[in-house]
Amino acid sequence: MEYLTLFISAVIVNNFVLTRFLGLCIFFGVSKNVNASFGMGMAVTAVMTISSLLAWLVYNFVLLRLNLTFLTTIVFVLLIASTVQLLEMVIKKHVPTLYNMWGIYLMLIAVNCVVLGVPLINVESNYTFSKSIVHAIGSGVGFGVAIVLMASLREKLRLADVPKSLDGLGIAFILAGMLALSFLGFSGMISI
Amino acid sequence: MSAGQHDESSNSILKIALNLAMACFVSGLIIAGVHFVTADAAAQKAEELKMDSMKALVQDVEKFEPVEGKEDWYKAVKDGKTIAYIVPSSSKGFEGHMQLLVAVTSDGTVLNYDIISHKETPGLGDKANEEPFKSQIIGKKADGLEVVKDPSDKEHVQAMTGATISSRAATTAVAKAVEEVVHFTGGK
Amino acid sequence: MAVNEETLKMNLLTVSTSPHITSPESIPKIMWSVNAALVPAVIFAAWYFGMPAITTMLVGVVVAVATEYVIQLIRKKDITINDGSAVLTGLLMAMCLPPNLPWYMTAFGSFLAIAVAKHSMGGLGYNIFNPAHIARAALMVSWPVAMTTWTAMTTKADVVTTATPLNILKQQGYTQLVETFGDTSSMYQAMLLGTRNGSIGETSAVLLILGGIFLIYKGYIKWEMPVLMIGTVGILTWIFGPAGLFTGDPLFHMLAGGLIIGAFFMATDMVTIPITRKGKIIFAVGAGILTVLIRLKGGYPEGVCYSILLMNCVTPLIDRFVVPKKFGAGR
Amino acid sequence: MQIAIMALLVMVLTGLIFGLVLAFANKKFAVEVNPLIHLVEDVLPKGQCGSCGYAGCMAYAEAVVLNPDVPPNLCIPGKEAVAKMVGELTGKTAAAVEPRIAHVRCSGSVENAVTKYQYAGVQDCVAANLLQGGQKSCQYGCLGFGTCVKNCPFGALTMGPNGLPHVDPDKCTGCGKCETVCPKGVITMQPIGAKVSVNCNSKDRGAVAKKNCSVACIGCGLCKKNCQYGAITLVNNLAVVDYKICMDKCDNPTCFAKCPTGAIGLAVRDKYIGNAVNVAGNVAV
Amino acid sequence: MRELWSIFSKGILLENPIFVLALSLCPALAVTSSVMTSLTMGLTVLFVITANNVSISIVKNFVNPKVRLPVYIVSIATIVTVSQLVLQAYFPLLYKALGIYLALVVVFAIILARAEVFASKNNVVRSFCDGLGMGAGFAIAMVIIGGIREIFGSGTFLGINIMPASYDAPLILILPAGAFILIGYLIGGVKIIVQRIEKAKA
Amino acid sequence: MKSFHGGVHPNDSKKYTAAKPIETAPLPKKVIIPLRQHIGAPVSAIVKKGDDVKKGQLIAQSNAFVSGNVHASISGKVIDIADYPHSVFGTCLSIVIESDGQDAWAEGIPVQRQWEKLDAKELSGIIREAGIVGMGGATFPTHVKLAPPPDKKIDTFILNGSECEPFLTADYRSMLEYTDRIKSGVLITMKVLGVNTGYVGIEDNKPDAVKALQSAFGGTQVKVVALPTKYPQGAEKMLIFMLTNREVPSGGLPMDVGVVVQNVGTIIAISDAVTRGIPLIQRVLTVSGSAVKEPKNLLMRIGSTFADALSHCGGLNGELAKIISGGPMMGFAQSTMDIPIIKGTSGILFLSRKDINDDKEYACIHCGRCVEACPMGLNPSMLSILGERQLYVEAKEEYNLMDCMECGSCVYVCPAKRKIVQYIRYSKTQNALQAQKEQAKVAV
Repeated sequence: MEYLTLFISAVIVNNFVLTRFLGLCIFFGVSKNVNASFGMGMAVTAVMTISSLLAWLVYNFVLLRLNLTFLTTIVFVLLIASTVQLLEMVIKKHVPTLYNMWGIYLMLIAVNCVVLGVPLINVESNYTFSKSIVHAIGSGVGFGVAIVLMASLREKLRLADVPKSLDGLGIAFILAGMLALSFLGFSGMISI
Repeated sequence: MSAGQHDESSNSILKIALNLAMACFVSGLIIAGVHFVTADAAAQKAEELKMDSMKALVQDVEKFEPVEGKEDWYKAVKDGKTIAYIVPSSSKGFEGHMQLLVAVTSDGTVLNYDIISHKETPGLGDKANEEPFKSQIIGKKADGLEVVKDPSDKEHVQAMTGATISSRAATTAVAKAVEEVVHFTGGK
Repeated sequence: MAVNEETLKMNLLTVSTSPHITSPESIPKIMWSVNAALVPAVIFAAWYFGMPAITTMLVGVVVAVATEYVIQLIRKKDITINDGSAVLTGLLMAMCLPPNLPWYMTAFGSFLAIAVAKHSMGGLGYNIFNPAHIARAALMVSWPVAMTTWTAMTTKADVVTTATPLNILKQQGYTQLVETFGDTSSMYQAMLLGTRNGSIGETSAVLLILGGIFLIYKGYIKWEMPVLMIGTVGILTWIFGPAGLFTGDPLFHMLAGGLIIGAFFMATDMVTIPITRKGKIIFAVGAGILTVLIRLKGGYPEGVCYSILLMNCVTPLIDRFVVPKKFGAGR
Repeated sequence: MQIAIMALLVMVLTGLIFGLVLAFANKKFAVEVNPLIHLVEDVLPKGQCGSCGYAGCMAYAEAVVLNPDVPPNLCIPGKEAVAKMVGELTGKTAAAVEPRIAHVRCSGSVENAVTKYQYAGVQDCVAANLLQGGQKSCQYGCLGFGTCVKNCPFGALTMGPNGLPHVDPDKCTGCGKCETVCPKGVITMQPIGAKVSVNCNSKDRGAVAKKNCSVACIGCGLCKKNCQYGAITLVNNLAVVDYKICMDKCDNPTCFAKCPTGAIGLAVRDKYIGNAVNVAGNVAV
Repeated sequence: MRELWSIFSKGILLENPIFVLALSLCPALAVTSSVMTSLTMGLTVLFVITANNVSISIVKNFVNPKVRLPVYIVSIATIVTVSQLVLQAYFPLLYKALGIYLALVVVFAIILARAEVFASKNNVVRSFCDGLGMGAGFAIAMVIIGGIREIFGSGTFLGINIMPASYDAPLILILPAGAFILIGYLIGGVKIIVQRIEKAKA
Repeated sequence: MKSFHGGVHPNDSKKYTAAKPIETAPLPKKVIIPLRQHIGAPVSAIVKKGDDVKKGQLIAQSNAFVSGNVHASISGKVIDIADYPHSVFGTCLSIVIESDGQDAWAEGIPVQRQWEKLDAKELSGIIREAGIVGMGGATFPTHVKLAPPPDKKIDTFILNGSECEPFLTADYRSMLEYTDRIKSGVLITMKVLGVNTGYVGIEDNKPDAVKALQSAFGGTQVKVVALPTKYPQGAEKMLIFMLTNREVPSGGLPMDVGVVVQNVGTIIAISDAVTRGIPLIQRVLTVSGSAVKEPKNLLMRIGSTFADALSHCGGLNGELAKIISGGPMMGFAQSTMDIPIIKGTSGILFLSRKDINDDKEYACIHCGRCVEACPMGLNPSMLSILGERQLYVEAKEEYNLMDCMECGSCVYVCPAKRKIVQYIRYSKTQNALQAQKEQAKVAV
């Protein structure tokens, strides 16, 4: 039950994009069509889970023990960037179909705040190993939900008569604002 | 990219690895150096902050001493006498944990409190750390710490308009702290 | 030849693509009809809540129309304030607000509804979210206290209360709620007639339903939408009652809050809902489920506004996957 | 101090491990790709920002190399410099050909051309053309709904008050988009140095053309007779100028002087400004 | 000199990292609910981007292309960590206010992008100017956003009450939704200005 | 009663002419006979300017199979062969014949034939010679329709008597007055096709026509069915679905489900050609609309002009806003009255302002009425928006643009008054152009 609340909270109530502003670059960059954003959501979830897992191990078994927590940022970012790069190479070589599906998004994620942010938050909140994983998956799914919704809204707006100055990024932000406003309906639903 | 094209640059795996290691070495050197310089200052600042926040809760006090056997508990000492206990407490708020620092006299009267962290709605729930709500709680004992919605009831705590949950959360956390202190001191 | 070629030359014939005849329906006609359907509820609100409600509704409408006018002037578009859509947005928004909200908040809301929610997207037909509800949600977070302050109301049990029925339910429980009204039957009566606390236009269930039936009769809204949305709320609140399964009070929930006005007038705002009948049904049921979720589990006592906004977000996805069945595609 | 040393050690080890893994993986999992993609990717900023609409710089590099329709200027952080380099690498910069400019071959303004019906419908030339070829009696004339204006990627076309598009010679790049979208073929690409231009597109016989529009080319052939170099021919009742001959040989064109309707005139770039319809004799040179 | 000025100045408006390039948007929303935090974040980024540009332009020739990205990241992360440590030690309240976003400066696209686009191809002085300009543009944008949000959302500026007592601040501005919408319009506004400038130039 | 999806119920406006018996129009002074009155290969004139021709004489033909012969509709002198206005194509090469006032038949016409004695092949030949095309407006050569490729097994013939277009009553009057010719025409067609099952579908707002045909077809294999009145009941696909419960596949033809549909006028022409040897030189059409003084059903020669029709109907009555060739839902608006009547002209409407709705076009408000009205199950709203944004490829590939039959139901119900059909036609044209360009590319 605790895990379920954590998961739902990460997906909806404390959605990373809409309440914590993480991953906005991809959120606005790759939300122009639904299919691409779906792939992006999948890729983010996968990478986030893997990097949370590794980061948790490194933090708890190396950094914490050696009292080197001030190195967290630099070690995490290196760890994630390298893992993603490695993952990309492996998938490209061995599972080309998968690579074609969402491999291209991997490099975009390598240096990205939502992917670095989740392990950092895991560590900051002293989550256990399994909680970290659940939180990571939940955050990824939440990101996916937000980006797919956003993409579908933008696809619809593509056919609208948006003022020229707002067309593109401006209206995307305004949309995100309204999306955030609607998601406020979930506030107070789960408190962790 | 064919393998032959890049032979001269990728002739050695080790060489590439060393390149990165070198960068990390330099980086480690810098960070370690800075850490060496700032570590003490940081620790000192952190301590100062803690003291400041406690002083804000209990006026004219000489010193704070840690309470044995209770983690993060402090007692405010004046003229060799313990005038208050400063106790961390928390409860579930509107949207997550609300963490408080509560100053309670040994007989279980709320002296003051401070919400250190919360996720309440700005402008609504976060008013639990402000007047006039705060003064309702200060001076009350355990039996008065209950939220009601009846303006005529002066015995208890009036909920803030539109933020009953936050009011309740803050009150509950304070009540929890009072209870613990009373339990610890025996109510004397 | 008997035909006078000269008159023909002077008056060039009109040429256009077929068809050459169209139905008498038009957007202004639809919009003004919806406005008309709201009139009974508006009159009731003016009588029941008095001057503050009238002011709020007036400010809402006037600011909405003025904003639309100015924006269309700036954007050098045709001025369409006569088509009734801005009036409708302003009116609907005002009807979702507490009666004695300060006027500048109402004005801010109206401005937001028209400028941000409607014209940033290109104006009528392009907005993704229901402008009135966006405004309400924005006001809700902007001035939470004012938006949850209700006039004092004397009920049957002679208790002065300053909360809406849903607020009382959320914070004090069902028993207290019934006590406030005296007994269940007088509670239902108050809920139905609208002699209770709440937003300006949401209280009188009977008059709103009357207006809704008028719109259904005119064919401007589909009966499935309100029926399914309200029905879903009823069924779910009955199932997930306060004392275990099947102990809820569906009737109360169906009449409470902004559900009736939301289901008849907001969830049927064609611009922001799916285009197919099936999609509309999904929308209505989804909005019902979300309403119940927020009412029973969420932090807010009322969830209609948010549930409709959330379903507005999903509308493009519904439209993407629920498409009409093509003739001749095999069965 | 101990912490500092440990920190140093951890950093170096981290660097070494990741360096090794990456270098090794790079060799082991190397995949053959079009080298041009890598060249392009190298040029790109690799901010991986996704603002080009593709999932990262690599994806864009791939798209811009493999798909001929992807323009080279999508990278926003890279700005023009990168766009230029990408363009050079992929060969997508407009090849340096003879500079051309759009020319509107119709002078059938609202006053000049006869209208045969009142059009009610979508304000678009292609759509209007579907209804008996548009509202103008002349089957070849400009319909004036500005499909070319809407489609000009450079904003070089504007709709004049006389119902004919006007070309801004400073903005026109000669891309030819307007030529392809015009349902009537009214717009053509004309060499920038053209001396004279035919301002009519009517292939109707003289009498019909004249009836439909007061400034139509009636195919009388006077201009042809007046051109000593033989640069003008009549094709389907319409004068056609061979620009190569015209530009190479003729210094002082007089061919247009005798045109009875003013359908041929000196190529004055801004001849459509206002209502100044090109009539022989009053052309300011 | 003139060239350096143009390198510097383009970051302020024409290539403003937030409003025009739309990179590093996360902090533009997350820490701009007050001017103080916006300013701190802005200055931190200004420092990081400038320092990083300088360091990259120095080491660019010694870096093996295979590990270029990791090395750049290491460089950025080092500078960020140093800023973190300093802030933690001397301005702990600000450190707390910026929270996780301070660590996330590491992955701000603008920093890596400048390193790749500019510093890795230019000399130290030019890179310095570029970093300064971009950083300043970022900081200015942050302060503008923070200023609007604080003044209108809480009625204060740098914590001081500046609005009349009767001013009833709409809280939406300090909430995520309001921040998104506000930035949306700011981006639109800057777009109009930039277009005007470019038109005037042409 | 079961029905097809969608459809609309416009005011049928048939009251103008429903009770008016078919009148034969006086002989026109001259006729303009366009050489394109059918779908398929164009025909070329076999007479010259100055030639004398007789009524019923073949004046233009083609060797192609998918084509339709053209005959002189009056006797007289060919005075011009040139481009003239055309109700569908704008302009078209036409033969102009000036009447000699004698209206003399060409040699060998008319004859009396016993169709029962002819075999299918001979019948089909007669139909082809007579230049009969679909007279409902589509103008597809009838003999081609009656000769389906061998892999398509035809088992059902349908006579389309629904006449769902408002205003038009030509078919209705024909069914009442020419019942016998319709009967023989249907039986001839069924013989040519070799089918035993036949249906006549008539909208139930014409009960007397249903009754008349029911008694005429009593004792035959042909069933006369009254169908609910709903536009576009007369669209082939809808009619087939209603009568046989078969759905013509997307992009397919009626023969793909074993059905051939013919229009009332066509059947009468077949009967005339076979039993009396008269080629297609005249047709029944409705002249109606609020701008006409005396709306009528007229029997007119092919090549008479709209102006002729109007003058037989008493001229104009008030201000004229639109002339439409065909019905108001799918007909073509005209810019002049000097347009000849062709084989496919089922009606001429002279409409005044009050008949048409020229309201300003709004943006689509997604009300979904068009989706509900579309008999083809498309999303017209989206098609119009995509057309407006020139995203015609997407319209074709993702929104089934090509399935649209342009019945106009969507435009009829649209409260935003959007020109959906025009957007759709625009997209179709653009797609065709695109395809041409691509073909050209491949060829290079």
